[in-house]
Amino acid sequence: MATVQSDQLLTQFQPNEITPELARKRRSQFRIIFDRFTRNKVAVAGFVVLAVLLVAAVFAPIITGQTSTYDPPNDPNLSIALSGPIPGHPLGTDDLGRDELARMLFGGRVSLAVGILTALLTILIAVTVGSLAGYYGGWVDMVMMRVTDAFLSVPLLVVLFVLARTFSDGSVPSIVILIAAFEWPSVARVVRGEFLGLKEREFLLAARTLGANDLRLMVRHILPNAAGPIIVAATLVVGDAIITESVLSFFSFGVRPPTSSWGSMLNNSRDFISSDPLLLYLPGIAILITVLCFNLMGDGLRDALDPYMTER
Amino acid sequence: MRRYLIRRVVQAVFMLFVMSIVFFTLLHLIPGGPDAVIGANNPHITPIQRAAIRHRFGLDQPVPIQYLSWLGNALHGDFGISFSNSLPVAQELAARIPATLELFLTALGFALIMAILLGVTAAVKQYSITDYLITVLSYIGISMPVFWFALLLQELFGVQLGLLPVFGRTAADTTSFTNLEIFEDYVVHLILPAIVLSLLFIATWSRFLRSSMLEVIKQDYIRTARMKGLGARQVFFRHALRNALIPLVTVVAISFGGIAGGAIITETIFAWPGLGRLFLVAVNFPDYPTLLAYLLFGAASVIFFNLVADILYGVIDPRIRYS
Amino acid sequence: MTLPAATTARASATGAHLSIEDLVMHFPITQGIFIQRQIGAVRAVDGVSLSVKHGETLGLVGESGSGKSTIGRCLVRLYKPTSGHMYFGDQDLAEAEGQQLRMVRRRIQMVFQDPYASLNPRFTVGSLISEPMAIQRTASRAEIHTKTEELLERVGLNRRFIDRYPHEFSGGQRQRIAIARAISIEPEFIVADEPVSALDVSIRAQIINLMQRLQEQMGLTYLFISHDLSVVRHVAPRVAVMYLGKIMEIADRGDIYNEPLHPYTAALLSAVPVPNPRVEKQRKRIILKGDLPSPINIPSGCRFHTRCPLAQEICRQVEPPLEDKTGRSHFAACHFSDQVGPLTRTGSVQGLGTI
Amino acid sequence: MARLLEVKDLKVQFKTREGPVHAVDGVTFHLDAGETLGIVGESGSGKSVTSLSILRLLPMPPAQLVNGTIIYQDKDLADLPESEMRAVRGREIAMIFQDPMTSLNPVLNIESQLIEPLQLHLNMSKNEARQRAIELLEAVGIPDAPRRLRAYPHQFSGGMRQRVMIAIAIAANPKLLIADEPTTALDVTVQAQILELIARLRRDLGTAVILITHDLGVVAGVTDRIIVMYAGKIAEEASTDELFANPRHPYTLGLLASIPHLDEAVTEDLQTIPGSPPDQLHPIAGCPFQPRCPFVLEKCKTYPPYMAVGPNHRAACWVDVTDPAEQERASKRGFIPFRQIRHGFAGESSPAGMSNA
Repeated sequence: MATVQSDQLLTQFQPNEITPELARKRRSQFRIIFDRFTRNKVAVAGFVVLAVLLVAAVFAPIITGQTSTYDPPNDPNLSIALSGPIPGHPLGTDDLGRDELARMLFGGRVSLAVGILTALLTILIAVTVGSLAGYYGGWVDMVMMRVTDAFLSVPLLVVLFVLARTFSDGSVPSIVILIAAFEWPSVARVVRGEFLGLKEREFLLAARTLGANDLRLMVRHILPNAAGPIIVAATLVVGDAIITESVLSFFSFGVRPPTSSWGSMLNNSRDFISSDPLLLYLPGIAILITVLCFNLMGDGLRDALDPYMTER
Repeated sequence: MRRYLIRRVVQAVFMLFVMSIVFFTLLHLIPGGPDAVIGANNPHITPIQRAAIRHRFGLDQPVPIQYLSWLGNALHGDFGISFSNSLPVAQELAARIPATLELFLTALGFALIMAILLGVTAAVKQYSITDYLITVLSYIGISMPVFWFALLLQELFGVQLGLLPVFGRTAADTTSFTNLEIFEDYVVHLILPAIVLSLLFIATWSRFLRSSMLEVIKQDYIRTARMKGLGARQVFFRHALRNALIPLVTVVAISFGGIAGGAIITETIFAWPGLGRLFLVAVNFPDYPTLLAYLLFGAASVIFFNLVADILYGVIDPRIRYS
Repeated sequence: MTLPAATTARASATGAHLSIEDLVMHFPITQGIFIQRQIGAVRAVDGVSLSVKHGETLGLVGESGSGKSTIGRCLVRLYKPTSGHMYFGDQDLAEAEGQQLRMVRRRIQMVFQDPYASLNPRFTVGSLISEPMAIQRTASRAEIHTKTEELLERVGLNRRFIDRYPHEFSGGQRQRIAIARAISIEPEFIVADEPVSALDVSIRAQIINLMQRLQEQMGLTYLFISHDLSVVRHVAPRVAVMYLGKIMEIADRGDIYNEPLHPYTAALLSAVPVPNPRVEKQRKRIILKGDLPSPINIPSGCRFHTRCPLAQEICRQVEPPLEDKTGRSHFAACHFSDQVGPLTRTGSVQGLGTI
Repeated sequence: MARLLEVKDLKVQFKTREGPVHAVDGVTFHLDAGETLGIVGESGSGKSVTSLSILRLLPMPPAQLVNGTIIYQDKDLADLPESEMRAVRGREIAMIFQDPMTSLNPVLNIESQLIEPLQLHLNMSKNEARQRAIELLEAVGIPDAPRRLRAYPHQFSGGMRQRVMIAIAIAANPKLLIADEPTTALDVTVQAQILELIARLRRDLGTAVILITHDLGVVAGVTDRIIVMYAGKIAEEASTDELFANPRHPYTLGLLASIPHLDEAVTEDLQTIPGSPPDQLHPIAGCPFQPRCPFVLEKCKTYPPYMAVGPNHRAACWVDVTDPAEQERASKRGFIPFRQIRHGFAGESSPAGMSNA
């Protein structure tokens, strides 16, 4: 008697129970993240500025009519050196009379390339090391973390200078490899921490009791939940790498002429601070804005990618 | 706690030992290593002279033997002779340490005071204009290339306004100065480099403290403190700040470890006669014995201050102290 | 380590579906500079034997730190036991590896405590429920969708919810999703680890009823782990009480609740508040002194003696065996089980200071 | 008895991005000196928010006291200046919280946390306070008090920490002790110890107590009067005996029927309350319980007034649930007439220690 009634109750009430979230239109995972990201106006602004900078950097050869990958037009004209803004050269010219706008665009191309490529390489190494160490624990973790510790014990700038002086040929890939070699350990620690935490979560235990193998657990279950911190770390690495590259270039250990980055342009313009301060301001502001935007975007992503969706 | 301490110290020493092998091997095996440098600036060098120099620096031995003899000497405080000026490396480094320490300690002390002030203010006045202003400034501080900031300050305060000296640790000639004037001279020379060096620390630490403070304020024990009837000041400084400072202390300690790399940029731009400049000269030469010593000094300071951070954490946090 | 004759509990287990024998789960505590060596162990499960009959529910009761959840996790092999056997049919779960283990997991499933934590927030409801079928390949791709919709309705959810994410559901609905996932590959045995503890009071009955209905329909066997004695009494005809990694008492529901033969069971029962002021005002409580000892450092003799109101010298020295005290499969591990009845009637309130 | 506390039409909201969450929505109740009041409700019913707003301990923002008065003796706590409020906290009204693991400051030892209210409110010297602190620890049943005074919270078990918390709360002899789910995080045997302690302190000190819990069993033994909250509102209020003997709100009825009772015979099935507790971001117009209620009527779309349904018994429901005709109507929606637990209970099946011997 009682059983019948409550069974009846189950079918009568439950299927129609709609929580407010269920009442809404269905949104995809991407849409939810997008909506949350766009709520952070500052982060969106950062993203927009970065998009503009990226487009400008990508189309730099078309804008300036140059075909080389990284090298700016090299058309010295000493008669208009250090001119300041003049017709045809909206940002003026450098000490050799080359168009500053073109040099800024190509410099940005190099700086952004170094930043983004370094971040990609860093993430690749860090996710591999961090996920294996965090997931398997034990001696795998022990060995990998000791290696990470060793890298973290290195005085960063000192080693970079020494290695840049000896190993690097001043090309973009060599700089990328060099910086990534010392950026990955801290990110690997973040990834490891995420994996360590997530592998004890109940949903992972649940998946394990279903018979899911290690690969499935790591790739399908943990990684998507750890994506937030990893992506955020990546955006921070971009900023870090851009600054590090500029430091290397400023001390002449970075990219070598004719390739130039914002950092090496600053090195170049030091001596003209009084005669044409624009040459010093422009690359510095460009670095500042780019790194700032990456940091702002990273903060926005941090909130948007929170997997537990504590607030809608 | 004692067992833990011993374990950490043993680990640290071992790590330093590994670092020394890595660095030594790296510097001796690279193309353009010590061997190639000899006589690089002297095209007229004879093979006999060359062999003599190699012998003098021990470069005619196999690398492992070289390492062992270097290690033996290093343990006695002898890091070899500089390639550039033939002076003992240890002596060169020691001579430069006071200048770097002076700059570093001033900058870190200043940064700590500023970071606590700014971080706490921002947290107390969360979402106020002051908070936004501090947040914006710390973002800019984090995103700014330090050397560029240094150049701007030099230009503004040194060249345009002529307020502060932009090069060196003291005036060129201080013989006629009174004691007070000497002190003043030190101070004005310190201001710009210290501000530049502290910028990044202030920005990161204040942001760190702000978020750790906001995290602490949400905790149940803060509600307990308010429940007792304590005033806002006591709740904040007695109950919240103590908890928020614990993680900052370790962050600060770790920052000390970055002394070797951190000083390079500032010292170079402000012509500060410290370790960083010595290093830059050595890299450009390249002066391998000095580089090796400097790399190890850098690694040692990172490792040492990480150790200090761990120990401090245990000392400050009773949860760790008693377990 | 020697274990008392707890194995006698097995004697009654004729037609047992699951039979655990001398299960031990110790988590090592290690220390060392370069090489980790073991300096001790958390003795979470310290020699447990029990059995569950086909189609029945065994309730496993205990406070936090008693090891009840560890047993559950050993059964689904989230942990590999330190020693002992877990016979499931003719298969020893403690030994199963690789392909064997995968096959076993098709037959034993688990429902976790917290439906907010046990569902991957990045998965849709459909992919959550169908994951076991995909992994175990019990259904073709085409069948999976239809089966998932059927499962949703079977646990009382609308089939239209298949593409939604867990965060859109209430706690009770999420636990239904978790149950749908557990039954999707038609297991024989379900380990339910505190399945209603994290739910709102008004929701619990829904989930309990659902689980009981599914048991009838599918012939499921449950190990129902809970700290809530009222709930366990409702769902489980046979109940085991754990304390510090060991079973203190195991008996049929009527026996264990009406005539507990272990002072710990009696104390637990007397501590449960009852929603009836008349009963509450007349009740005699057995207030235990002190706290649960650490599972790293388990007391000698009877592990309950440090808190037991009946403890004598012998309890400090001799560990009492888990033995049938009445001839009706009422097992208790106590030297003085005959004194538990009087204790229950008088209660005991430990002396406390006054203001 | 003297009126100690009178809460009138209290409304508390939390500002969120998507609009206000109506956490407490027009709550009115009172408390006499020395009385013990139970507030029962599920998560989100507003019981904890109510208690925290009495001492104004909610974080504001996002919380906001929208309306209502909280008269304590002759002061309205709702708009008392913060400085005067501090003199109430700890001195007049004290509170203990759910999670003893997080409610004590981890970096301060027990002594410094325990002597704070003594120095602050009773102007004791450090030495006097220390002496008193030892007495307090002994009073709450912490052995070896002088030594334990120096210890830090993490060196105590959960039950011991809750004892310390209670010692802190009663340090300045408050007239009202609010206990917000004080045993929810504890094991059942420790829960019994703590409830015993609260009951004893109340007897010895004559303190009024508000006991907040989701567990009907916890309030049954120790309270004089009970308020049942649902969706930020009071559903029913009655003396403890009356509430359990004669529940008049369908929610109370459902709650009592849906939990297994240790003192009753085991039944086949539990009666369920369908659906889930509501989301206070999107409150339902009218009675919040209507989507789950078997007695629901058309007029439930307007919120029912509190109706006196007996001496000291109020319920917010349009329906007389004791009316057999209404029960008959409700049974079509799955309602099972409430089990007659009040008229004695089957002695045979009632567990040990629970029969009226």
